[in-house]
Amino acid sequence: MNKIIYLDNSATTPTRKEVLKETQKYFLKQFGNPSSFHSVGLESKKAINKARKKISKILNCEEEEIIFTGSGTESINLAIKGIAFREILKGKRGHFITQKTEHDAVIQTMKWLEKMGFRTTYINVDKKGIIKLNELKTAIKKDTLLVSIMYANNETGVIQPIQKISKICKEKKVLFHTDACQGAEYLLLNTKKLGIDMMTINGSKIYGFKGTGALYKKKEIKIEPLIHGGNHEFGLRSGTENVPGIIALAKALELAEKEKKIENKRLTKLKNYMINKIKKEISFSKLNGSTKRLPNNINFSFFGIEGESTLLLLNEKGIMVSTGSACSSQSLEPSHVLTAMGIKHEIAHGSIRFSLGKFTTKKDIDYTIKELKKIVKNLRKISPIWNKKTGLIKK
Amino acid sequence: MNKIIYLDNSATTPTRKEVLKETQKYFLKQFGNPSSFHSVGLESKKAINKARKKISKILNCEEEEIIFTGSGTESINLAIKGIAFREILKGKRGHFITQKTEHDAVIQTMKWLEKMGFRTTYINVDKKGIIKLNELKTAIKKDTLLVSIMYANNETGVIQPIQKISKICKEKKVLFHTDACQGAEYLLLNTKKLGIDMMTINGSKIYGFKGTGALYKKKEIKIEPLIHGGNHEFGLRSGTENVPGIIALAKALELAEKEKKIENKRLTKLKNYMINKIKKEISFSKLNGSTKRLPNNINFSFFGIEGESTLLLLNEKGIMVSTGSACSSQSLEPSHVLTAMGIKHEIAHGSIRFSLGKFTTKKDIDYTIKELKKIVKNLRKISPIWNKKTGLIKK
Amino acid sequence: MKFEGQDWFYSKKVKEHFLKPKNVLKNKSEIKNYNGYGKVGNMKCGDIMEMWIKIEKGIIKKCKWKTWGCASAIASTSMLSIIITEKGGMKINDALKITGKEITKRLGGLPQIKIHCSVLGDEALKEAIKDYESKNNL
Amino acid sequence: MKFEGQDWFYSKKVKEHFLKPKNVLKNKSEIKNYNGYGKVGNMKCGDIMEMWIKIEKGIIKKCKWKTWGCASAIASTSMLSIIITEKGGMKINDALKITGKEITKRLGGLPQIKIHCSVLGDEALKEAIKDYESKNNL
Ligand SMILES: Cc1ncc(COP(=O)(O)O)c(C=O)c1O
Ligand SMILES: Cc1ncc(COP(=O)(O)O)c(C=O)c1O
Repeated sequence: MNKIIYLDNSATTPTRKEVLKETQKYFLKQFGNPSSFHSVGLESKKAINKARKKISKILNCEEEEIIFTGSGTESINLAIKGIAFREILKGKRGHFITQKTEHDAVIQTMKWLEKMGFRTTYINVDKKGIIKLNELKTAIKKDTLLVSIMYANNETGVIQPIQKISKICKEKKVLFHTDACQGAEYLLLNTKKLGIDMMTINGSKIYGFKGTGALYKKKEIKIEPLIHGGNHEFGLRSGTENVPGIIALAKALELAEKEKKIENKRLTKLKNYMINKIKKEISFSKLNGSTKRLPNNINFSFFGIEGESTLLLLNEKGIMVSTGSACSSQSLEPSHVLTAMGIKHEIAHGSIRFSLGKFTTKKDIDYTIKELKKIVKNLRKISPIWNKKTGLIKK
Repeated sequence: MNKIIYLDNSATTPTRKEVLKETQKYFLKQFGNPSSFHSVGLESKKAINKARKKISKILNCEEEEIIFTGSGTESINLAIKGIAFREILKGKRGHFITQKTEHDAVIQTMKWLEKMGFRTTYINVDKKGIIKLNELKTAIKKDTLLVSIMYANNETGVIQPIQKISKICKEKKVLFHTDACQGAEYLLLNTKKLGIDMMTINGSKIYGFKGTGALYKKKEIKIEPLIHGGNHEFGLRSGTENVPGIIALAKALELAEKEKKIENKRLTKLKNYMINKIKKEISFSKLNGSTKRLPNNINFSFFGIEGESTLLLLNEKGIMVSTGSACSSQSLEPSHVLTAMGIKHEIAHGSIRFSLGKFTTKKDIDYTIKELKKIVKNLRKISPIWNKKTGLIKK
Repeated sequence: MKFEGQDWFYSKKVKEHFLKPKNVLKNKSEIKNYNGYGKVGNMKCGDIMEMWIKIEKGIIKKCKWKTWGCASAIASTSMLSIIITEKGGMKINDALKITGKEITKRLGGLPQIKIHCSVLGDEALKEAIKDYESKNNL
Repeated sequence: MKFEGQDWFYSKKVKEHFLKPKNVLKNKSEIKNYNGYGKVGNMKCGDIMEMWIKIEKGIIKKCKWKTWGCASAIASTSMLSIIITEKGGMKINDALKITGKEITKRLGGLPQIKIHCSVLGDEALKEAIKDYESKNNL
């Protein structure tokens, strides 16, 4: 049978062998609880301190500004609700701002805060998926507590102008959190240069461990913890530290940082090769989202066909891709990301995300396109909305 | 140098080799996101479903009644705050009950809910550390939302009469959650026989992974999630599932269940041997807590000496123990667990917890007692509160 | 890592019909051989279905279709086209009684979230029958 | 797993003094050789310290102590007993100026949470000096 061609690295990555190897002894031998006072405990403590230091160097921040959590989602919830609960305890509410193509971790948290009495604003994006900065400027009100805008989108890889956003937030004196889960592997993570107040990263997208994440938070920002207990992580996230997971996160981030330049170059080339080849070989195919995108993301709509069918037929050939984000792949609505970009439903439904990774080769791409061509052709044959000349039949 | 004798298994356990082995492929090869629609994703989904099934069989409950989380602390927070937020969204508050020797994960969560406008009651324990059931009965009010009482205590191993408590709660029609983090390895986990509504377990105490936990919750109980996002875990705990961690939890619990009977017997014998030997060989030493305790827990106070010093001198001999719980080992206050049992400060400060484990042998115990004897003797020599005839000088 | 197609979201039967759908309309020119036509679905939900049937003496003798949609939409149309034409064809009255449930059952079940796709098939069929009846003033 | 005592919560100096405390009072019968006595601390915080000093011509010549408490309490008493008796002994006035900070420094630092333990030592010393002065009507 075929080899597996995994083009779903934006959904999750495997753990790198180097990363897994580095953690083994923390499972079996150096397994102490970092809060234990004896040597076995102190070694664990030292190990997570070292990990914290590594990450703080990459993020150009202090060690106490890194809070380890159990996922990207948790970090995002901590950043946003941490501010919200602080206000609730003061008997106050307030206003949050985000934008329409955020991950559900942000959107659903906002929706919940609405039920808790907060106001929210979802800024629009343009056709390319980039936030409308003017709208952002006017949306910021006196009681705006936090702006949360993602670094790079999980479906399209579109990169938001973080530095411009942070400048606006600084001028308006409002806090700015960015969800960098997708960006961490490829983009600048220097928090000072980015000018951000809080940032979420996670391990499952950067060849680390699933179930790991971190929140960078400037130390002068006061937030309430979501998880109370033994006062771990500076009192902001209690629970015995996931020592191997933390070490994996630091190692993965370190490797990513080291290889960033070369990997970005290699993947950008591969990405452009694939985009051009698809455009050339498959008629009525449309790249969704700006070209200001991650080096590993390719999101195409193929007119007249539907994403899930395409995904499953590619799967039959050993090619793993995604429609929209992994999380929403089992829902019926078209991707909220693509519709926010003004893409028509019938085209949004035909979108496929190819997310390349560390192990993707040109050969993989060639094979994928070869199979994709046949699949698109066959699905169009049975499609009632497909028209050879116009792409889609007129309604 | 010496071999390490790890007698701090209540703080955390190593990961068992069998458990770690079972998870390896989920890091490297079968690493898909369980929400992905392709085969690599579906295999992960299948794997966590299998893990859920395993656990639900041990707990004698349905699969949808297991919610995977990132720690024992998180599960506890979810159980308690999940109820609290549900009430808040209805514009209501209410009353929670717990008891005085709970883990900080419960105590600090309760303290926070007080700030959010809830009332709380902390039931007293008797000298042996066992909850006063009469107090519990009268404490339950019309607006009591939840009773949360631990299964077994982390410092003393004292086991609470869960079935009696669940009977009281049933009669009074109030929900009952139990923190079974310490009990899971050794005690009955059949939720139907226990008669409980919610139960917390975690991986770090049962030879699984750190950073893993689960909450059993009867499916008819409505709670709000703490972490919002892609609607994982039946919408109650979002975030990409920690596939290896979940598999580790299931495997660890399965092994514990299988070996429970034999291990309990072996450890009970070892425990009694150690208790008797300490009593015989070290004068003015006092076992803290009821004999209705976990088979692996020995908590002794040695009159006239202080815990941290004892711990560090044992550490010099390669023996890892704890004073009070790992979490509070770096605080100055004497253990809240021992003081709740009416133990005087000077005696509480002299307490040491020896928590045995799967790898503890009789030889380890003999060596420990030999060294302990010398250490106690030396510390008493320099102690201003020690008196050879009376144990402690009269103040 | 070798791929052996181990895992699949749907039943074996769905897979079969999705990978090799039966009774697809191959060519527009065939349409003239059919006397009932229906089209249902919408762009937002991501499935649209067209169906052509040939009715003779109150019995559906042939059925062709085209579907834009997910695997279960494709498979359930394919299955429906078989149900109504197998064993010499189905009487109109019986065909009108076909429900999504029946199609789902013949497919070996569908995930909860996909049940609506099988409903689409029987709606297209009803439309086609209505079309036939109105054309024939029935 | 081999134990090589790799890790230690405190500084090397603290470890040294904790493992081999200096100037501990060995025997109650020695007390008569000292002319100043102080006792501080409380049971709740878990440390109590007794100190005996021998003052000659305004200079502390000898110091003995007993401590119930954590490693840093033991080490800082031990260190204090050395500071005030080294180089022929310390003048009372200088001894009264000793702060926890100085003791901590000589110990190579203490964790934040343990700073209070070193404060205890200088308080015991002050008590002992007070005792000496009141006995001698100074
Ligand atoms: C009784 C008890 N409850 C809760 C916890 C918290 O578990 P975790 O550290 O996995 O969050 C622990 C252990 O620390 C415990 O012993
Ligand atoms: C942009 C973005 N934010 C947040 C998350 C959530 O991360 P996790 O699944 O680790 O909670 C993801 C991935 O699922 C993501 O792609």
